[in-house]
Amino acid sequence: MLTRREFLKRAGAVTAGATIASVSGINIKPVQAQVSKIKLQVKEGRQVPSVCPYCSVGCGMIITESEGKIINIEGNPDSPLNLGSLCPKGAAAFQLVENDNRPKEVLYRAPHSTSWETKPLDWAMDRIAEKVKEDRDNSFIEKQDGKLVNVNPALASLGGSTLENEWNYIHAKLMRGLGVVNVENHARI
Amino acid sequence: MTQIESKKGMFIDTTLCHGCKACEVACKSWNELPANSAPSLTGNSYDNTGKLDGENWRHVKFIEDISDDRKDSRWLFLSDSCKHCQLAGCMSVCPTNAIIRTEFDTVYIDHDTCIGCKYCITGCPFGVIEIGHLSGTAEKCTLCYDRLQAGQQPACAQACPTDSIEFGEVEDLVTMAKKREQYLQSAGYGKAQIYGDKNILGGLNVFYMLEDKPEKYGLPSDPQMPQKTMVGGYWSSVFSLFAVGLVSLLSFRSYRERKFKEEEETTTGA
Amino acid sequence: MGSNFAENHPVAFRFVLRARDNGARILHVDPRFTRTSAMSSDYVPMRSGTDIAFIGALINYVIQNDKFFKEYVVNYTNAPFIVKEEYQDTEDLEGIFSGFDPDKKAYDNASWAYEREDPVEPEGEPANLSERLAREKLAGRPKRDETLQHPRSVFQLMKKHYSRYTPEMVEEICGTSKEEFLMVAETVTANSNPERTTTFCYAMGWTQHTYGVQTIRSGAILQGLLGNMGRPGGGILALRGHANVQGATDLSTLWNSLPGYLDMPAKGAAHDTLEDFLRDKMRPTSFWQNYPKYLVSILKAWYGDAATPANDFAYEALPKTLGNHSHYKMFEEAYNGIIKGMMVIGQNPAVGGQNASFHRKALGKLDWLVVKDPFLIETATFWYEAPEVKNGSVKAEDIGTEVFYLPSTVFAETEGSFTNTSRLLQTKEKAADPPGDCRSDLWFTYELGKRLKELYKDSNAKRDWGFNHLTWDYEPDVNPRFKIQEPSEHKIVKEINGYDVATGAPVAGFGDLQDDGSTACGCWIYSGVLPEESLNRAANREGDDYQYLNWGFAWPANRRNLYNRASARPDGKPWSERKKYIWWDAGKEEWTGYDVPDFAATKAPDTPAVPGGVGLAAQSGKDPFLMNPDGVIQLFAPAGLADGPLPTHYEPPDTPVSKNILYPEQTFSPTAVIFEHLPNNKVHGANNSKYPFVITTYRVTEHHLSGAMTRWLPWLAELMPELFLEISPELASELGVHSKDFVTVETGRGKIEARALVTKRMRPLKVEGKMVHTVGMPIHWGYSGVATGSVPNDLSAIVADPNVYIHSSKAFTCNVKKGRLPGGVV
Amino acid sequence: MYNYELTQLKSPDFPFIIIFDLFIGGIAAGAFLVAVLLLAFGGKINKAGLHRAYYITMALLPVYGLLLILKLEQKERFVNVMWQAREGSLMINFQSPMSLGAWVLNVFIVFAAVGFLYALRKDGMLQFAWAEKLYKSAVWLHEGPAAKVFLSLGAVFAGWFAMYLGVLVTTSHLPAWTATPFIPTLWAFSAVVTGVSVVILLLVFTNRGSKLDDSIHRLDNIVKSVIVANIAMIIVFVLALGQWSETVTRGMYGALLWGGVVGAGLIVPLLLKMKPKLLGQKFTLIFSSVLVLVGGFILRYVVMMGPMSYW
Repeated sequence: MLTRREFLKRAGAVTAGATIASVSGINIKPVQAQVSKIKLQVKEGRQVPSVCPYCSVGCGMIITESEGKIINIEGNPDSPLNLGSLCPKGAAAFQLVENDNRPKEVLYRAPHSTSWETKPLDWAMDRIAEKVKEDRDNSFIEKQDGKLVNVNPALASLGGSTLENEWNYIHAKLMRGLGVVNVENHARI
Repeated sequence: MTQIESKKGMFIDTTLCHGCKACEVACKSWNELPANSAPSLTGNSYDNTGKLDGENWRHVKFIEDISDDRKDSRWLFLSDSCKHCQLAGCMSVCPTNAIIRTEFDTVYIDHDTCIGCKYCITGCPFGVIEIGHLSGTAEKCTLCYDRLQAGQQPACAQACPTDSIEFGEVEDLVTMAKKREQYLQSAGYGKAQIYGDKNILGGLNVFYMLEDKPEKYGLPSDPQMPQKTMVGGYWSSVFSLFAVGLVSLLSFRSYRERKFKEEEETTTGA
Repeated sequence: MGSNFAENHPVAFRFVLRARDNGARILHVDPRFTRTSAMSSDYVPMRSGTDIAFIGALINYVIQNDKFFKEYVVNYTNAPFIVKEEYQDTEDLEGIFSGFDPDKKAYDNASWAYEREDPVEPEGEPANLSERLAREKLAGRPKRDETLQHPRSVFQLMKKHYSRYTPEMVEEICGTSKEEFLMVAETVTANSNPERTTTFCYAMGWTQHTYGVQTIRSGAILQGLLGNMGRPGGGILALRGHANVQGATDLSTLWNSLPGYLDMPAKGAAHDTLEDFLRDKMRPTSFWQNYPKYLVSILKAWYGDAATPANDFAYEALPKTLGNHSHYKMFEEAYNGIIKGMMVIGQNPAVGGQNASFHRKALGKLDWLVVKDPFLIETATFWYEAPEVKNGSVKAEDIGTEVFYLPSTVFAETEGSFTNTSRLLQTKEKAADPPGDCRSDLWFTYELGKRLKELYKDSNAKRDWGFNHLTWDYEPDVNPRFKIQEPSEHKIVKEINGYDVATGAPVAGFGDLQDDGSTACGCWIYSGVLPEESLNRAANREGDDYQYLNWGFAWPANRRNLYNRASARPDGKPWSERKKYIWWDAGKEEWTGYDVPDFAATKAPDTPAVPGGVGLAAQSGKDPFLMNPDGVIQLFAPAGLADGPLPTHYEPPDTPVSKNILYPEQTFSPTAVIFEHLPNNKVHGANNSKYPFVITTYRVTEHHLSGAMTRWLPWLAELMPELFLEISPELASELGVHSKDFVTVETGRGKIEARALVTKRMRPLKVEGKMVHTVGMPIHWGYSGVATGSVPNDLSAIVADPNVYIHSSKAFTCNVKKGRLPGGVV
Repeated sequence: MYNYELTQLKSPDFPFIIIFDLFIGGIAAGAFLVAVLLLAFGGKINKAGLHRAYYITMALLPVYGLLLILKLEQKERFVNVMWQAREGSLMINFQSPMSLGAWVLNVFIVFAAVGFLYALRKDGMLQFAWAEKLYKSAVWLHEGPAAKVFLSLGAVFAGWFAMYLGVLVTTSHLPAWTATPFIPTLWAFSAVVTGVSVVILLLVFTNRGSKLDDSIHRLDNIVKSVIVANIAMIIVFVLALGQWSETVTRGMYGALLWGGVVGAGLIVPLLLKMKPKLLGQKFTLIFSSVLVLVGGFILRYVVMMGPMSYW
């Protein structure tokens, strides 16, 4: 499974064609009949099997990575689900990876502010953990109507249908562990 | 002298195409073609690409063929791109021989030679070529010449979910298409027809199975080489130059006779 | 039917086209002529929201013309079962079933039960907890009448229930002409017999209604009558939308279920102790009899050594649901300030949720919000880019929510596995490190858990006991190739697969799980994915030609076609040579075939059901549907459904017709959940002259749901750049609109603008004597990203189905006018 | 409902420079052609001043070449038209009018240079000693025994050059251009008319002591007859276009074609030339020639831009 040219083929074209007629100075053969050959550069890389993140058909994909950068994404011909083909979304998956619309830092918006600020990742994680603990401690319900319920009503979690099984499992486990009952994902909207 | 090693081509069966545009995106993804920076709705069904040009080397056409009472409603799709013709109009008019016949019998624009004279744009009977904004040279589908050299099939043929775009040796594809045509005609696609066999520009290496006549898809039923009126042009102009030469000489000479007469009258009259 | 296969699952559609070219008939029944209709053999129009009327008429046609698969129906469905006297049908009570409580708007299903023989006492001592509880709940075998003549047999009840669903009624309700309906009926029945099978492919077209679950059940009933269930080329195919919606439902980031479709304990029910809970959930005569084994295994997996028989395996640490916490209830509680903080990971409710403007109001009421997504989606930017902020009606300064936006990786930068729509687990590997501060969601949850463990480590309050004893060790196995390490996928998959507590060795399958705490297993249906320490079957990648059994792992136990025992006759021989799939090999005394048999491997077809037996013993060798009580298809569902044992046609909450022709008193589904008290969430009711046109929302191939993963990609944004409204030329001429003109679409909930796309693919339908126009609009647009536009989901109301609270966005009404919104969507 | 054009034809969007290109090329070719023909077959007439036409051609050809290069997208690669780097051979493609035209241009430049040297010698200007042999050979070619052969060859190449610009446009798929074979003829007639008018202007301004009146009147006579041919040709061209005539006769283009080209550019100068007394001999000549030039330019504009902007 070969992949992305190293550089646009305009720069990479190495001319190697030669026709006998040209040696005599003027190439008088009609253009249609001439055959020429131009060697183009094609870049190879490590091939990583993957699965398409879009719909639920689960098309097999081959991601080609070279020097730590993803350089091409195509269908996986061995996958019996798609036999190497993809739909437009799958075929555009490369732009899901290489896209300058992708923010690279953590953004934070203070209450009532009108603009983002960038913040370090660890700061955000610590603050989120504190907020979770603070809300949980303030509004935890141990008993309701005389029944033991152990519910933390203050936290809600949304999301999951686009994420891996491993995340769904440990996230559901963490939420239940914290007593969160408001856990939902796309399955029902 | 480089020989044609194998005649590669594509057979595009529009009865299997459901207009998903995976081919368009796969082509852009492999060839690193930029997207239209300010796209807008064209209002023509689900086709918002509009036409083939420097950045869109593949364009899926949407043709809504529905009667007013909706009794017979059809939605035809066609994934259009360069046909890699045997008699290539673009190759014939290219003044720098930048458009070459490759060893896979495909038509390829050599971007280091092309001077951007835009002459091949009108040379192509299907309107497939246009100047690429990025490269400043003529651009069109290359049948993934670099992938062919690496022994792969073109990106669009690989991406097509329903194998509507079938890549392979042209002869095998033609036999396959003939078989498919018989099946379709027997299975209720009365007007199914192959478009691009020998009698169209010597045979198109990328040929189609249409569900109706070519005009319905905006394809010329009898495309010609651009040189069809060139000879006429030469003859008419040779004739005209001859006429101009004659006219100017005659008028030149008649002026002289009149001049002599006047001189005689003046000399005799004086 | 109820789906758009070619547009939303284009790659899988290859096999539909291959079938078509092998002579199969493809019928597309849909309100719109879509790319699927273009490729189908026949297209049949219908009014959006009337699926149950259409399928009910098919059921009626099958029964009246005696075209059902008699041997299949008698043996494999509960048609012969006899229902108690107290049961009264909608035909008797003008549109409602017996047991309806008007003010609670809910049913008490006591009157729907079977008439049962008296129970038989099982001998011997119960071997384990599961058996003991099962014996307590054991009731007698349901009475049957194999001749299907008994007036209270399920078959006769159905015959009466659907008697008025005639082709003429279909023409009246659905707007489909009689000939078109009869063509569909004949095609379906002609292709449903031992030699040939028919399959139904459905998606949101069936589910997104206030009677969504019942629509699917109507399909199941029809397929049961036609004998297509469990057979190759038959059954019902759910075309699910997301890459891992199946996995998310299985491993359950859903409010009401624990992993493996076990239920969450609820405050309202008798779930105080573990035993109470297990007794309530026990289904003695079905595979669910093993329920206790799977629940105890989860508790052992979650709480490890702290879960002992003494403390009910830490059952009390589990939170109990206080009521309904589905998506809309969650946003209602957020709006009312009960929920302080919300974590939105990989979802986009600000434009994806129904009545999206309400969602944005609710988000504005939160204390803090975490949004984790590869792009700056609308849910993160609602406070400064939402239309209401742009046109000044809401000021950013007034929104007090503290918003954290954490950039996340995309699929290629993490490993893990997805479960596709046919339950197939496939792993994917990490290709490269994510840029900058982007981290995977796995990393986020694991790090958050570690930090919280740190914060709670020295608290010994009773409420924190559960969390402190949660097992939380997924340290990364360092992969030198990458700089950023991910929590160990192997450790998580091992916990999901389950392991023997003593030895720590992974279990081979859910058959080995015990309810005495000796095994731990995160999700029993996935058990078997990691039979040995080093063999992750989800990573298998050898395809073969037919059922590709060693490509990935399909839960349960790699069975590709569920209930495939039904693909063989009661005596074990295949129904026909052509549709051979699973059969009884008398020589080897076991079931064999092209797939993993969905049956006890060595249970001969003629083994009788053990009288007084529990679990699978209570089912005979010819009962293929293991998970159902008595092992047969539930044509009539005595329990488990909130809106009636048999699907009944009701009109959607917004409907152009004046009344429900079948049941004039019950125009709308009596148990539909209408959120009246939410701000501007009014339904239009019947024949509302202000909103004369039917509108349906849907998806196109080029975009993916709320567009969060496609509208930021230039290659896809240019394919479908702007929001459009598909209008028929007839309606367009009435409104004086041409293609590409701007139109405003208005409902009681919101007003948006879109460009008109005039097409003959949309057609007015004659319903109730008048022409009703249908318009359609894709839902992918929002106010952020490369391709922006109005938010279509601002138009729909939050009304939900009583079973799973799915909304109704496939059929509501609106008004369309020429021209733009006053401010225009900037 | 919008549907796809019959053949989704593309207008090449040649840049606006091509109009100047065609116009200047036409003049250079027309002037040279007529001058050469008259010198060769003019008989005993007074050929004073005719050699001055060579100055025009020699002045305009480099401008034409420059414009030819400017209208390319890859300007620095114009040499590819003659030399093929990839194949390492001379580039000639008989089927491509532009490739053929490039070689015709080269040959035409040689003829123009020879003519130019001859004209310098006749006017005694720039007589460099070292170039003495060159001047002698130029004179020999013009007045020696082979003069007729050399001059007629020059005429052929000049005619071919004027014509190739038209054939270039005819060998395409833009319906209006390829529907008729008459565009090369249009260009040729217009080339002669504009070329000769420029020669007339040059002679009028350098006519001291009315030595050149005779030549001027003869050239004026040629212009009159070719104008008639030009008008006829335009009418034939538009009729032959048939359904595609709309591309050149719609809206502004129609006004420019009939009003600008035929009217102001051809008929008015013809009438003025018929009645020189009306505005005075000298002024009529100058004014009518300028009108002809303007008409020629507008003709190029209409026939090129009309069809291209039709889609």
